[in-house]
Amino acid sequence: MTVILFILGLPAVAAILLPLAPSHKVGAKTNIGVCMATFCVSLALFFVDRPTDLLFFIDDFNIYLVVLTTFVGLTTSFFSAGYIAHEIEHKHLDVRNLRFYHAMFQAFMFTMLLGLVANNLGFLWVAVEGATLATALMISLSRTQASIKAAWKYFILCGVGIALALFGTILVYLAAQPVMGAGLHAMAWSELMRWGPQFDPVLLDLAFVFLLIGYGTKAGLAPLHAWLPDAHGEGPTPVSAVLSGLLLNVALYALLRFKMLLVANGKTLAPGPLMIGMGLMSLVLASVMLYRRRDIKRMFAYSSIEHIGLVTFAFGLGGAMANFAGLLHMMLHSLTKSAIFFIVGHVAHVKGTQNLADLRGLTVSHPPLGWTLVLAMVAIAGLPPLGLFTSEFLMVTTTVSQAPLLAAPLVLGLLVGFGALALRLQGLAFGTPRGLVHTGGGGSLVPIYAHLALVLVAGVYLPAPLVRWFEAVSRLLG
Amino acid sequence: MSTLHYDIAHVLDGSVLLLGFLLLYQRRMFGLINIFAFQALGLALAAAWQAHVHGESHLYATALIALSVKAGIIPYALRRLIIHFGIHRTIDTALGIGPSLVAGATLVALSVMLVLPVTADSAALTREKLALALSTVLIGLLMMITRRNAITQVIGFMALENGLILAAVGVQGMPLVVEMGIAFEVMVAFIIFGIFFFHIRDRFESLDLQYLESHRGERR
Amino acid sequence: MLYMILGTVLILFALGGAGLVMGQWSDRETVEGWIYAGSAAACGLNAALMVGFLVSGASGMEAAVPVGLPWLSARFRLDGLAAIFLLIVGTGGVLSALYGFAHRRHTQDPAWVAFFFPLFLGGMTLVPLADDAFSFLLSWELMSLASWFMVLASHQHHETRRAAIVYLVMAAIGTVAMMLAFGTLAGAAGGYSFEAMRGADISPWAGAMVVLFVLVGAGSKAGVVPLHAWLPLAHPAAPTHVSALMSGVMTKVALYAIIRVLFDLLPAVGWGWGLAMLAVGGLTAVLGVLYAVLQRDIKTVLAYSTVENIGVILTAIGLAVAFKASGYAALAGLSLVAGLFHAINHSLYKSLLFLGAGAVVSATGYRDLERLGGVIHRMPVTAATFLIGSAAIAALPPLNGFASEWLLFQALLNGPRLPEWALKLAVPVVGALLALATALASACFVRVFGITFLGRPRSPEAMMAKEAERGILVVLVVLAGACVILGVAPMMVLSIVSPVVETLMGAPPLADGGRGLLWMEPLAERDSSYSGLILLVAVMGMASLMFLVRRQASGRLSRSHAWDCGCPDPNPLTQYTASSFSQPIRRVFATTLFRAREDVEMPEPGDVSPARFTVSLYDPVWQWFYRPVTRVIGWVADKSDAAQLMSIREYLAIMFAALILLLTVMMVIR
Amino acid sequence: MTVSGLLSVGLLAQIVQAILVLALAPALTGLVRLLKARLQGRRGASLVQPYRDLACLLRKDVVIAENASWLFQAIPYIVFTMIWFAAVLVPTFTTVLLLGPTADLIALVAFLGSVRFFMALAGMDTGTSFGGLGASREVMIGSLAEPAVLMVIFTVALVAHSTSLIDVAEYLTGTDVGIRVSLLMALLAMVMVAIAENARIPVDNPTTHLELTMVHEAMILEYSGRHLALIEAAAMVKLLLYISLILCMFVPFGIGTRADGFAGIGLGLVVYLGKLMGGAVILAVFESSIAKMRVFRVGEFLGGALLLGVLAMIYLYISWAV
Repeated sequence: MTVILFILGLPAVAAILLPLAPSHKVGAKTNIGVCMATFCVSLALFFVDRPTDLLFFIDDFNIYLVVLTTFVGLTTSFFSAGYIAHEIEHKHLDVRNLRFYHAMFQAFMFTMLLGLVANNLGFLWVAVEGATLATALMISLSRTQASIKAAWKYFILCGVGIALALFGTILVYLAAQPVMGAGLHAMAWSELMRWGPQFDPVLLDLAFVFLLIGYGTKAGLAPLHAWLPDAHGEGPTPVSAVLSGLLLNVALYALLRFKMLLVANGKTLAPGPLMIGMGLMSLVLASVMLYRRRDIKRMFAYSSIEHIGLVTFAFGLGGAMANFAGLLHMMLHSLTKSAIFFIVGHVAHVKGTQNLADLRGLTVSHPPLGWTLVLAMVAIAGLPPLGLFTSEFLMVTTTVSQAPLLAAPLVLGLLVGFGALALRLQGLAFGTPRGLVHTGGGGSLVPIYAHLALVLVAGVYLPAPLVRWFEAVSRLLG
Repeated sequence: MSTLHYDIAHVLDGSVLLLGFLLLYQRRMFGLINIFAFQALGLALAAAWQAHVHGESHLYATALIALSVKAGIIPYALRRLIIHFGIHRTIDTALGIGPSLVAGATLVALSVMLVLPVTADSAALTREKLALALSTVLIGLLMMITRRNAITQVIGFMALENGLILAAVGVQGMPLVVEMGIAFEVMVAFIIFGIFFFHIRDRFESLDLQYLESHRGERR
Repeated sequence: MLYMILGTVLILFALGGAGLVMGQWSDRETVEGWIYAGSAAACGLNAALMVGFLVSGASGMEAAVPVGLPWLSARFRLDGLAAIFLLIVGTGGVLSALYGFAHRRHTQDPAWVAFFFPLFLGGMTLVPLADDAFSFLLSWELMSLASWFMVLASHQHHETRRAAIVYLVMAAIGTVAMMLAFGTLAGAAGGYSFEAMRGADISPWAGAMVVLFVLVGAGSKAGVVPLHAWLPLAHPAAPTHVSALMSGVMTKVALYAIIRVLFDLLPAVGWGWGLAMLAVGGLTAVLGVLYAVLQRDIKTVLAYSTVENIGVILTAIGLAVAFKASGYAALAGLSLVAGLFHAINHSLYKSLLFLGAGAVVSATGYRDLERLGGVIHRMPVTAATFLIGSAAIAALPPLNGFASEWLLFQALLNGPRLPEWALKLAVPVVGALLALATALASACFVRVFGITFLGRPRSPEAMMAKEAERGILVVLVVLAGACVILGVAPMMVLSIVSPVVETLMGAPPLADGGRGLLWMEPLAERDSSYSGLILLVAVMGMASLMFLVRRQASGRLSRSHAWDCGCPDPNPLTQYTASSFSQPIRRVFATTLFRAREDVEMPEPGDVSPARFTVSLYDPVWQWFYRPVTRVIGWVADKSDAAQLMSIREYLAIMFAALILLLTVMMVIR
Repeated sequence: MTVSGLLSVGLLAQIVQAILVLALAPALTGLVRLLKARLQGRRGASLVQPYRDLACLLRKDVVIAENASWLFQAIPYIVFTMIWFAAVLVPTFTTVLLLGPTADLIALVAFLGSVRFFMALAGMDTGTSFGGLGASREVMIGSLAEPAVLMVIFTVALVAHSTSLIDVAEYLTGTDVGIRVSLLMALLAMVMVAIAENARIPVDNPTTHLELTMVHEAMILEYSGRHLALIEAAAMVKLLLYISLILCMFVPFGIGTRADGFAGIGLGLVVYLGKLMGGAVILAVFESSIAKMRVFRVGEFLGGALLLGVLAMIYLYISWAV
């Protein structure tokens, strides 16, 4: 339990103290330090007994997500330090607005981790809501009209979504209370799963619809995704990285917890078709939307929608293979996509633009950066030997054997999206360089390599403990 | 639970829904704010009654918050906003009053149909109460999308929230009701601050207009 | 042995990686030298091992490497079929690598080509070895990916990028189709190992889907019409030695996938698929060569000719399917032997032709036939080897191209035994198509060789061309020699191919007439036979007789202006051009099929500006197949773009609508 | 006959045939010319004239174009050898031929294809416009003629159950074949191809040098002396070869088979000479009574032949389950 307290406490305390930092440099360093500490503490989870009480718990599902979250948080804090310094240097950001940036970053980390380790429906909800507040502030950091507009849109849409999720949460409690009696334990995952089979299936169904719409909005599932491209496109790049890399995951995590409950109950309507429907819709829509993008960050935002759709589809399909694929894809997507946003940040700095039309021939003008981008885009396009290939392979093969008709839209979406990405990849990385070339800027590519190395390793080799966790969770996900 | 207790609770809940309908019916801004205040009052009473009957003292806090914040501070703040910014005092509808009411009634019917299969005894909340809360939530959402003004949308959002709280207090012994209520109020406060800071006069999207033109080339 | 091959693959991958690292410090020539030499050594070792394996007739060997999918691990298996294709990969690999080695000083390609080259080879080596769907597709896609990077070598050109994107997307489509095929085979339980698939109980409907998916997936990689569109774009765009590998080897690896699934993994394939493959194969052969004969770019001609040969091989495979489905195991084996033999042959002469063309291109700087000519004087060895390659691909005896086509025709002539009327009738038509394709291929390579090497130079660069580096010449001579040897002694190959096919089909495909390696005599009950060696000896003998006569004749020889009906023109532009050469064929075949149009722009009398002659072709495959798809996607993308420009209220309305919809659905279901 | 006896007879017959085709070919050409001249009301040159022409050409010096390559000089030998070899393979008066199993009908067609391949290259080597013109037309003709001839061969081979020339000839002399519609179609197709392949009217005119219409002559325009002699001789052998091929496939009657013994083989020789003369007469009459067609009509002409070939093969299935 101490471990959890540290994991949650470190960012919480930092969030309170960071506004007091004398300068943004000190703030950035503290930020890195805290993230590092959190990451190290989270690693301890592998070695200690898994703590469980009515408020917090660690199980097969959230253990790796916690570590993943702290890891991405750490790399992002590294990246963000260089990024913010560059932005200030080039007067894109106002130092006054930055006072709360690092604090908000830590607050965001806190809410993410809280959502993951919470053994309580209410905490989970509060965490996701808190994340909305924290990220909304970070998105509007540059105080341009566009960024404020994006933050506003994000805030309103997610606010409504979160409200619906709350209703769903109340309905779940409503179903649990007659069976389990009143009290905190009737909101604890670990308890709910045990009593699940006795709940009123109608209430659970009703709840799941609200939760799907609510957390689905947060996860960026079509047609509830409208906030996502704007928020990714207009916010500072580190924020885009954590939005895609962490927030979407946590929202999906929440949804999956509820799905487990429905599966445990066994008498509800199957939640699968709903998730399949929304997943496919996200996949196809986002794939199509990829084609006409002119802003690199918005393009990758749509790619995030595509991948979240894919993951949702896999979980909706169910079965050991598909669930395994979904879990793997979820993890690898967050690593890859955050790496991509780091690269995009560097690219935007050296080229001074995010406009796709002005970004050409990066492998020629900036070889290391350009080739890193190629590698990352190859990864996100699902090509081997990088890990996303494994998960997409499992998804496609399982779909065609379990539900051949669904394979058609799945494959269509994948290929259409692939086409768009490939087109952009060639445009970005190859050809004759175009536009301004700023020298310097950027900063270290190490965080990116760390992410991509993990994705690469996962493509050829998955460690046994991870597989065990995945398989355990797969069983619960039905 | 005696019938009297139940009837009173039912009447209070029903009044929240009824006031929700009245929100849809309103054409004038100040009238809307007043009705919302009344709805919040109804919610506060319902929470208090629940607290009284079941002896769940934390629900008094919920009632107090509803009373002070939603029936008091927020209506006041909204009135000041309207006066301060000279916001239009008539409501701009995307869907006419009549059709909105019909849609609202349909939503109520849908809610009733949805909760019918719930086994009556198994739920901690009666089916009627659940239907009321569900209807209130849906009507709040309906309000948000059929009214164009920023203020009306905030009110719609809060009406939605009233439905949520109504459900939450109705369930026996739901933990964290207060905490979640507070978390919600923070969000509402943010929205109102947002309107205030960003000078959103009439509509949520009034920020858009110049911005869309220069939107990173995404618009052609 | 299997581990040794896996080791060489590892070495190949390591070479790529090491090259990447070394490239930072060492000079390019050295690094590339090591990479190419290493690749050549690895591939050479593989090829030698495979020859040993095939000749010794060793049984299959398996290995599982604990990578890849955790519960499956990467499985590899070496059997005869894999060995045949590994032999193709190894041979093609070692020669292309040697070309790359010899050419490294003059290369203008970006450095990354050398880094992806061994990866490409490694991927191609792994595909035939893979014994489970995952490692198969991983290697498969690795092969596509690495070659895609190399296609992008001259990425500054817009056409190259277009070629590369078409290639990558088609490769993705192919991979996904293969995934679907393997997914269907594996079943819901995830039996991804080939062993599990062999034993799987699969419904006829699912089996049919598998065949369809494999034909689409591997067919697109092999370049089967109408999925060939990427091939003539991508193969020429890559550097020469990569083009040779892509055309000569990678397409064969794709065919391996078809053979593996159709004859090994699937228990039975209906005769209807045989019919379909016969039809598609025949069409591919004819269309491919017709395209080829109309092209101006020498490498594009070669790429289209690959399409033709793939069509021929696919026909053989289709025939094998038809025979097998009708219970004629031996005839099915004969067809498959013919197909495999042709695949081996094509890999040899297509590599030879691509490398020869590459030598010409790097000596002159032109890929356009209209700028070449007369190169035979400056590059005699290249010309001679290219001539042998051309003759081989035109199926002239006694070269290897003829031997395999002869075998295929022998198999085709047994078509009447097939019980189904559709097949009975299809076989002569397909035979006619193949014959037409062969004849057109001959025309095509007369044109390529004639325009490139013969006549007078059409550009100063062609006049000043220098013979290729010695290393390249060695490669060319080796390949040309192989073409001759395999043509003269085809049984050398057939005797190792036929046991492999026998294990697949369960009956010996070749009746051994007791005449040993000298004779090809496919069927015991028919007396058709062919002996390249005796034929060669006889022709040689007669030729030497003729020299006796020649000694009686006047031996004087003098040179003068060409006679040309008395009106010679010193300007080389008055020669027949590549376009005018193909005019009769264009008029006869392409007028309706490709809507070929010739526009002549004549200046007014007195006007001294040149007349212009333009030929426009219209590609029905692009027009009816690809353009509609891209257009639809573009249209949908445009339309759906509006979805991101709505107001917040409208987005909320969508959310609301989604909620109400889901609730209503729930209500209805309950 | 014993195996060794068969071998020695086969060798002997083979040598006889090799010499025979060489000896007869100019005479055949001369005969056709003579007959045509007579039909046109001229006296015409004697039968020996082609021999004289060849001898004359052999004695002359060779002049070649400045930029002609080694290939240009090699091609006459290649072409002549190949044609000669092909002619040696076709059973003319006997089926007891040593080289019989070495190559079958398909190989024969491929040989003729090789000849075309190299002739066309020769046309292109000097870099003149006429050479290219001839080559380009030649490959177009070939691209249709070759599949047509293959179809004919397939038809015959399906009837005879073999692609081996010897088997075909022996099978078709048997009595159980009868007259078949498909064989008639195949014969017609074969004749059409033979006309085109030998540069006869109406496809080409062996005597003209009119630029717009010539095909074969355009390719060999630059040859002189012994080279030209070889090519001319090759053309003559080719005519003989085609007529022999048609005879062997469609009217093999009287050919000496292994069962007939020496007397039969001797008789076969006489019959063969008779048939050859008949072929020459038909050819001369046909050529005299028809006009040359435009070059681009040749496509349709040969396309027709190809179609006939395919129809012959399909008709075979319908009339008789093979």
